[in-house]
Amino acid sequence: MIEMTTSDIHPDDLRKKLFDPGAGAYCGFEGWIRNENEGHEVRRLEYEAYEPLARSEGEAILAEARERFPHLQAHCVHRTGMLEIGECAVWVGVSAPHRDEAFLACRYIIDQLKVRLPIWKKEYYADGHSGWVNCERCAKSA
Amino acid sequence: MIEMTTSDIHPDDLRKKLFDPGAGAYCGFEGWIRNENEGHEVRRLEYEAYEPLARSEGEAILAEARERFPHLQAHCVHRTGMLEIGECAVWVGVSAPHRDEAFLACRYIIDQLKVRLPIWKKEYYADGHSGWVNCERCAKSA
Amino acid sequence: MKTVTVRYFAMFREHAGVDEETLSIDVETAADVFRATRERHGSAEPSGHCKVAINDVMADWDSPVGDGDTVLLFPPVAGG
Amino acid sequence: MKTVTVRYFAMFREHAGVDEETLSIDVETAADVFRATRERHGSAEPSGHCKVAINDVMADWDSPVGDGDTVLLFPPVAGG
Repeated sequence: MIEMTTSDIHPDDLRKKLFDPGAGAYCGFEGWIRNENEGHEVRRLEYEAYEPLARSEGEAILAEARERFPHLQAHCVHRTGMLEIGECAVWVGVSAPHRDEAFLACRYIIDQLKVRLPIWKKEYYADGHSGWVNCERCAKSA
Repeated sequence: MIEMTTSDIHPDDLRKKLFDPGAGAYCGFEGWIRNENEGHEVRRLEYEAYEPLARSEGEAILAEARERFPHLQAHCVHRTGMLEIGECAVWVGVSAPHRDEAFLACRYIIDQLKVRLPIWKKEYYADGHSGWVNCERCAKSA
Repeated sequence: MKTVTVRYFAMFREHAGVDEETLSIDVETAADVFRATRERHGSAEPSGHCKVAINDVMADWDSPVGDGDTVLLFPPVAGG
Repeated sequence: MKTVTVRYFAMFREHAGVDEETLSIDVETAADVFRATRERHGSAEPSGHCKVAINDVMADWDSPVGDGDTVLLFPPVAGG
């Protein structure tokens, strides 16, 4: 399942949902807000999502992962709104019988989420400017 | 740093040690006790370690990971003693600027830990028998 | 002419200055809608890395747009 | 003859019936110690997947063993 939230993400509570007596491996990924992007000092990040399609596309990605890797349990949470340095913007957790599929499935899910979910982030820089990430051409045309 | 412990592992507290304002990605791996191995129903697992060498070999593996992936923060904990189904036997956590190196470093560390640390596990089966994992030939010669 | 509601997101919204607007335009496909709004708001953004949905379902640029449809214009995404 | 202390782990300990023992044996290398203990305890375990340490440092099977050394015999490992 995918959740969209404006609150803190708590990985420890979330990973418990993935417990399965047949699971020997758990892999978790978190995207944290970092203080730098492409040479710019970043102060905070604002996430905007179009939730109806973020949810349906997220569920589609999780279903694809479960199809590729049998016996997988997978869950993810994405935050929206304003986030500070060090906060968790996205969490992906998977449990599987063995570690190979746990790593591969977790990686598949986060890679797909990043390019397919209708989510945008705006960086607020130390110099007072701001900019939409991945949107250099948009910015030029503004 | 690598820790050896006979107590519960708490990933949420541990991952906080890896916080770094320059880290945009966190990858965590956990090995859980599963209820089956090679067709045998497993009830619990007993881990034995030779701690002096498990620590020094673990530190060597973490140092190798840091050398391969700059700006990496990495930490791991391995349990010893008797563990029940679903308990966490080993935790590896890494934070890094980007997700590619976070996944690769985490995978490198767990793969190396599994084959290099002087740690052994004995499975206790539902049928009352027990056996050392990875030690079929030893068992035959006993 | 068709009545089409266009919704803008992120950079596109800031650029258009509105969340959504309803237009009477002569269009066949999602690409036509994109071009019309680009001209309307003076943008030169190519559609290459952008995405489009029609009535809350992901679509292609050559998907047909009907009278009364809502077209969602997504600038390049950057989740996580 | 050298005085060598041998420590056994996991399956090797169960098999030998002791944690460690001190032997007076005619050995040059870690492999010689492994063979001597194998004969002593009637095992046919090959050294291929096993590991050895001398005085708490990982060693090779052809590493030399000196008088008073402690040799640690590790069956195949299975951490995690």
